[in-house]
Amino acid sequence: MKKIEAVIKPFRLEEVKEALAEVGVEGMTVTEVKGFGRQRGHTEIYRGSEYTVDFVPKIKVEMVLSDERCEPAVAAIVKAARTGKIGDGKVFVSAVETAVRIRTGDREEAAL
Amino acid sequence: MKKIEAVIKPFRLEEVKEALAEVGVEGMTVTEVKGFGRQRGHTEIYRGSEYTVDFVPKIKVEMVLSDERCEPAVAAIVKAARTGKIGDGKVFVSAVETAVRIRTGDREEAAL
Amino acid sequence: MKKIEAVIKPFRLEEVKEALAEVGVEGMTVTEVKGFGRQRGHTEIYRGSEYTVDFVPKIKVEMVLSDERCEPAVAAIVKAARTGKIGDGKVFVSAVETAVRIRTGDREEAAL
Amino acid sequence: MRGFSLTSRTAGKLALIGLLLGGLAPVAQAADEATISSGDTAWLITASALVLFMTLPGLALFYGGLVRAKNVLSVLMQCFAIASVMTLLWVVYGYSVAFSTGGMEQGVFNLNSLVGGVGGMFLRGIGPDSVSGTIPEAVFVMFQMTFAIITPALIVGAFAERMKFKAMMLFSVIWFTFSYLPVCHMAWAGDGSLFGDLWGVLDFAGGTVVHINAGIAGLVACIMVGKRLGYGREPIPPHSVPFTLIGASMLWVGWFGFNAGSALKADGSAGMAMLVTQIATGTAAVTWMFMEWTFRGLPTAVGIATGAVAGLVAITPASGTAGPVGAILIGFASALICYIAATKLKARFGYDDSLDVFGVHGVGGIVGAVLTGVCASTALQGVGYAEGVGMGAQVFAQIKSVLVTVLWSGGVSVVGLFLVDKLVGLRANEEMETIGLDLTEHGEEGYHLA
Amino acid sequence: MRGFSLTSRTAGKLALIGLLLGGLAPVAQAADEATISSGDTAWLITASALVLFMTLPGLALFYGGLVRAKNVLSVLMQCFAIASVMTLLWVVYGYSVAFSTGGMEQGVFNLNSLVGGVGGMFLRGIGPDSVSGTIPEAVFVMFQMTFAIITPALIVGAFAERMKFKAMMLFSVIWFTFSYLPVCHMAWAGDGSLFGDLWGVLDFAGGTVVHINAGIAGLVACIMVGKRLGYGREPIPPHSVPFTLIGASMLWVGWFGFNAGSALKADGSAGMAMLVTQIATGTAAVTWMFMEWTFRGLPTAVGIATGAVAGLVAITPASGTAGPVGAILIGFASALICYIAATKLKARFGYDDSLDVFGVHGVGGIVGAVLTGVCASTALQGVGYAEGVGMGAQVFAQIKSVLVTVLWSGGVSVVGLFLVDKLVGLRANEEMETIGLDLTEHGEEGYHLA
Amino acid sequence: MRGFSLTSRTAGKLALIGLLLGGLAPVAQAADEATISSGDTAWLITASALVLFMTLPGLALFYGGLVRAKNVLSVLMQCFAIASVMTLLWVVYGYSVAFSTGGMEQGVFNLNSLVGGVGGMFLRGIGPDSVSGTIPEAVFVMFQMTFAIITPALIVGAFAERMKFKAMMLFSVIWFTFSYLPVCHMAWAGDGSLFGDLWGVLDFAGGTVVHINAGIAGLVACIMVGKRLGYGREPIPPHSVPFTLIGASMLWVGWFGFNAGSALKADGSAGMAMLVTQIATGTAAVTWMFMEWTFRGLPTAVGIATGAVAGLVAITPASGTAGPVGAILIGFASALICYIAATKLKARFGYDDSLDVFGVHGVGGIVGAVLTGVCASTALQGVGYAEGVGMGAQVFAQIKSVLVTVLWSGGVSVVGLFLVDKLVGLRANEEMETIGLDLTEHGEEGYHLA
Ligand SMILES: Nc1ncnc2c1ncn2[C@@H]1O[C@H](COP(=O)(O)OP(=O)(O)O)[C@@H](O)[C@H]1O
Ligand SMILES: Nc1ncnc2c1ncn2[C@@H]1O[C@H](COP(=O)(O)OP(=O)(O)O)[C@@H](O)[C@H]1O
Ligand SMILES: Nc1ncnc2c1ncn2[C@@H]1O[C@H](COP(=O)(O)OP(=O)(O)O)[C@@H](O)[C@H]1O
Repeated sequence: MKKIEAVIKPFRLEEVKEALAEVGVEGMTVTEVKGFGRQRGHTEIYRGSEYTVDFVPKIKVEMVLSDERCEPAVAAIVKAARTGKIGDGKVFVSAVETAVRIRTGDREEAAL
Repeated sequence: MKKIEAVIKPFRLEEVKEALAEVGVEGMTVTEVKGFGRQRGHTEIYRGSEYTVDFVPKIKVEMVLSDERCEPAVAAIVKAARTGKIGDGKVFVSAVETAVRIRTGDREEAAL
Repeated sequence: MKKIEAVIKPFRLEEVKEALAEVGVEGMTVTEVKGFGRQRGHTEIYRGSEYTVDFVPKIKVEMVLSDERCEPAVAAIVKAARTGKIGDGKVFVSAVETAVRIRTGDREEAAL
Repeated sequence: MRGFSLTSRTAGKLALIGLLLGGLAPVAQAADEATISSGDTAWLITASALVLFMTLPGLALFYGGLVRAKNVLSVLMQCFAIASVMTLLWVVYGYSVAFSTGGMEQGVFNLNSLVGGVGGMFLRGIGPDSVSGTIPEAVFVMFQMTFAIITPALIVGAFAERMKFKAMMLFSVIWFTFSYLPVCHMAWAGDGSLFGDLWGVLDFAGGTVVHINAGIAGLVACIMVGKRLGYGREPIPPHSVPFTLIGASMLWVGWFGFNAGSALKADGSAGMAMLVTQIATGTAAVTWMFMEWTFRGLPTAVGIATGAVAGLVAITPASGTAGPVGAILIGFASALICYIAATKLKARFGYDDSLDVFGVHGVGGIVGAVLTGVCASTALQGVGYAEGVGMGAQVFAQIKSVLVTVLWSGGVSVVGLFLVDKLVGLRANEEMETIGLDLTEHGEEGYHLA
Repeated sequence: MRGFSLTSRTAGKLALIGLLLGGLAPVAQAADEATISSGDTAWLITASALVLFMTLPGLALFYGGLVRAKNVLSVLMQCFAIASVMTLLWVVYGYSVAFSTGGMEQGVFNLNSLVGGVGGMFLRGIGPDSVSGTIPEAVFVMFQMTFAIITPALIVGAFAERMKFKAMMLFSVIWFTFSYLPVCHMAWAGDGSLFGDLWGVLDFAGGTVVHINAGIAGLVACIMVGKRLGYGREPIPPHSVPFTLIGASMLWVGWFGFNAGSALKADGSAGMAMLVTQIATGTAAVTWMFMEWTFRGLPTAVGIATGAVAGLVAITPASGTAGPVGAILIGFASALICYIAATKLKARFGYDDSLDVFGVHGVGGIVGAVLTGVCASTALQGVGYAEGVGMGAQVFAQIKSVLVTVLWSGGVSVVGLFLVDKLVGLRANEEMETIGLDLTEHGEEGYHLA
Repeated sequence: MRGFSLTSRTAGKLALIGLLLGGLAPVAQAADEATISSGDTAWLITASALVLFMTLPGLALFYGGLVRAKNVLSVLMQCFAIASVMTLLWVVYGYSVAFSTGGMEQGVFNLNSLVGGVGGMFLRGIGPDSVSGTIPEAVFVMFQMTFAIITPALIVGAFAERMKFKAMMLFSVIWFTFSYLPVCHMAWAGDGSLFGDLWGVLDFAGGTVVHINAGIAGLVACIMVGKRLGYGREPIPPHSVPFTLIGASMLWVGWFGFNAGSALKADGSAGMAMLVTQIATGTAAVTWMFMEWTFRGLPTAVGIATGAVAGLVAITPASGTAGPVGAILIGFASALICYIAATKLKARFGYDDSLDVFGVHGVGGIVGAVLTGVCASTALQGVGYAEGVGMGAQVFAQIKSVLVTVLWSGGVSVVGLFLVDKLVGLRANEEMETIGLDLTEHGEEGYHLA
């Protein structure tokens, strides 16, 4: 099994979710994160002081899936999340050894 | 070393924490996440518009531990987090290569 | 490629970011998390009731980088995040198989 | 309009105060001449706005901040809905039942000593030129309405985070009708009323009518509805202490309308009511702060705000008769005793009075009602007692009114909740409670901050 | 001060009410004697503070809570900036253009029936001893200023979350000058004014002047500015419903200044205005709640608050002439019709009136304006009609004033927005809208909670 | 009550205004006849409520929003605790020391020109029938109390996020006793007082007494307590700008009580005070907005709110004597100069005045105090000078009072803070500051939103 972690622009979440559904991904976990990268942040002004915030709001989408579903899912994410502008984000894939569904105790692919 | 990531229902956190303590897990990191899966979300109504929120609040618990502690920990989580209803969540296990305790520089098992 | 996950004290983030920049890390993703470990939490009082919060606010910094950059980055984090007091946090390293830059479709090292 | 006279609380209270103040002109006649004072009217309009402000948004925020984020809207909504429904009920029959004086006679006990008639339904006969004392009767109706709104709203703090909205609404209507209106009548309907006239009870702004009345209903309700899931086992911290402090501040400021407004004039009595209200509140807040500092090690924000409210509650019945020193005494005693009620008593008996309605309003109201009898004494800068009445007799009268209110409100609450439970069930089910009432009862979430 | 007389709304309105009330002393003369009533002044100072409170922070919060967190400051800032700029404009020329009576004559239609002159710029000639009716003219200037502030502020709800700050400011200045001031003059400038005098329109506190005027501008603006990105496709939930409820509560409380203040005296008319305001509001809130409960399955917090505002809007023009039963009718009708406007009509025609400025203020204002003609009837506890006027004629006059206001405000809005678009562009670009106006237009974020 | 006369600020100020207004009846006698005006009383009760509202929750929110989330409760708590403690101190000795006139004589300088006696401790002798001018003395005591509350509360903004609660409380008590009370006495105690009588200083509502007094204490305190950890290196953004804007709005609205209330009557002077307050505030807000827009590229919400407060501060001493045009001038100048103080000056000298107490209240207070001398001129629509006094002389008197206040408050602050530092230490330790004062000093967290 593989775990895909995608860091995307927040307003693409809906599209990514739909694209994933189309390739059969039925579960995922989403986290609000802050990204730091090429995309520059913004400047804030409060009376005397002005400062730069380098971190940009991003959404991290995580899902675990069977090996064969991995590449289609990656492709779907890349397509749905792309705007073509700096800061579109990244997709990372790593190996997962075990998965358990808490409710049933099902293991591995059956748990997803 | 292994890393366990468990996505659970928020109100089971206390139980999971206690169950983990019993099997000797002394450290963990917890994140508020939103889950998407079989469990349906809810409908919200604001004047003219009504819409469905598919994402459900969940808690992700992460911990790194030595290989031999892994299975008991997984078992403890599954037991403590289970309510038997859809949406109880998942447990995933993957491999970790290195661990460092920042305060001391201790490495691997000693860092946990 | 490796993924580094560091759990640090929130007020060390700026230092860690700068230290990483010095060893050439140009992208990272940051999450607000709660940590549970040796560092004790705090007590809160609300009228009749008094209770202990075991979870301590932490920041999780994640980055994926090429194998050779990994050790210098770990060292930089450890140095920048250390205060010497309990609760300084941990660094974990694991393997990553694939990386994609969404904007360009670049893969692996080129995506970072 | 037979059986329904305009002479009302104004007359009753003013007569009493007039008696007490002695030297002043015979104000009891004021109700007879139909002259409007623009100054008194200006103040009473403002006072009415202030008392409504206490509920919306004052109380709503004070309570809303103390619950968990998943229930914040349920509390705000309850306050809003009560304010709206009570407005209607007050117009339809409430004002009439509370303040009509038909059948009442000075010094005579009969049914109308307890409750008024329904001759004035829909405010029949009240126009822009109707006068009550020195203010338009429309303003008196409005001012009293704001009291009829806040009192049931106070109760919702006791069963917050678990009672069904529908059940809450039904209970509020029942309790308003059978407990608020009669107790209000007994205290303030004027000649022939049980507390105000027959027993000579001093309740300037609503110790019995508002606070004890609501506090007891809260106690009964939190017991009958049952504890929140996880109560005592897991932390149930306030989701926004700033809201609670904003709410407490608004209660504090609005309370000047409540207490100084109850003079029904912009005069020295109103001025002194305002001043003693401030003094008792400040004293109670400081007292609570030091109690916590001493016994808990830290002074807390929720604590000082609670102390302030305890002081506000306790000075309410006394605000027309106590002086500065009496106010200090009342503020100190109320904070001391409410602190014990909200921390020890509740823990001891294990009821889940979520936001301490009984601990603060019930207990604070009783402390205030009794001490009102003490602090009217000129020895404590008070205005003194009615002729022939001493401190002992006054305190005894106060205690009698407390007991009647406790029993009356308690009885109505038990029966009312029992009926509502049979009809629609009192309590949200476990899943609703776990998810939160905002989503399950109102289809909304308080915040979408990201 | 030639061409600029102190006789103003006071006289016009009081004369009318005087006529209606019949039996009272000939108040029309009041404007001539320069005697200040401290009671009336006390109330009007307070009322002015209350009406400012409606905008800051009332409306700002009501609206601010309904937008997404990334735009909360843009809304608050717009309300703040409008309040500040309108203050200046009011002093420089607004008060003069709205209320100067030069060239006006009772019963005569001429240019000055529509708009006043600029002889009173910079409040020339107004000192601490200037009198208007029974209050200092400074207070009248101030009271009216608060209306001139809230009206353009109401409009910002329609184009929230997407209009440029600069464009919003320019449009507000234009609209204020060419729509608010004339409509205000027509309604309230006294003898010779189109609505108030020539047509005998009843608009006690601003149904046409404030609500219809702003509501129509909002409708035009939201259409011309265009829909928000993602409107209809993705959820745009309120970021803080508690803020919206606090804001609604403050509007409610402040509205007593608006309506009861419009009596310009602390008298029975003010008192009744307060009471009917409360009654209509409570009724509308309850009505909206039950509509939602019935048709949506759940009563919502945003819903009950919206209902309350709809009731407040609709009772505004009627608050000086309707009685309790009329208020119930107006409250019920306004909630019913606004509910349909804000849910069905908007969905049907697909305009993105973000915070329902048209649906609540426009529609509610029209409902209220028309029903004002009905509820003045003594059969509904109203104060009755002017001599020789029947319900039909009155309703017809009301409708005429509604139509003029709709056309006038609509016309000014179309032209104004067209010009502003040419000058600076109406709308923030896509990136700004996506990131949010707080950061891109004001360099700030609403919250840093972590 | 020997050595303690009821004649107080009322008399002093009214005499002056009476002199200035010339034509009016000799109001100086008003204090002698014990007749209460219900209109004046209605307004002053309301005004007192408004001024308390400025502190709770106005100032608390304005400040609370500007600090980080981890310190929000510490700020709210400080405002609450100061309000409570000052209430008690005011009753026990404050009112007496500030307003007793024993030993004072018109035109004569002696110790009692600087400070009053303690003959009126515990408000001895003040009952519901005590009169001050045309209002009950209880109301005057209350009104002045609200000033005595807000002034020390203003200071806490300077050392926010780092001073110990215990140290803050001790310092507040010392500073209140030795700086607030004397300066208040010098300005407002009537015949024989240094500023008000001997120097003929115009300070209608507290430029010296409140704003300069507090502003200087803030400057001294923030320097002596030291900078926040990370100040200048890491961002310290406001945690809730909406709170700050709500707070600023409440300050704005409440300020009408402050300024128009200071007329101590509901008359033309009060009305004009309200109007000029509004004008100066609007002007200052607009000015600040355009300054930022020009020099920073964007107009900010925190900026416009700060501008409004600067205008409110600066018009305060002038509100009884300036006219509309003067108000525009004062509003413009104060925003301009405070903008420079809060952005450039602070950066230049590197002190960490967390919430710009000195930059806004100190500097704005000085600008206002000086310009009060200018804008009283009839050439600027002002009420004119006392006989024989020209603009130069008046401005000179104003400057003298500023200097005395600066030195007095500065001296008391230095000594007070030094003592408190020795006694309990001024500053929270590093760990407490890092974790936040809410948890470490009060055992609470502001928010539990999840
Ligand atoms: N090496 C990395 N490891 C983890 N996350 C990264 C890394 N580099 C970038 N990111 C995440 O991806 C986001 C987008 O990266 P950025 O460099 O801004 O643009 P782009 O994706 O177009 O190259 C960042 O905000 C950050 O959250
Ligand atoms: N494939 C997956 N990868 C990662 N997280 C998942 C996956 N499937 C489900 N989850 C997480 O587990 C939660 C529960 O899953 P769900 O399908 O609702 O119920 P159940 O766990 O009972 O099967 C989801 O809300 C989501 O957070
Ligand atoms: N086994 C673990 N797995 C994952 N995270 C851990 C683990 N142990 C500790 N942590 C994280 O590291 C933080 C610091 O650990 P703690 O035991 O408090 O102090 P120290 O790092 O000094 O040993 C914890 O708050 C938690 O977030």
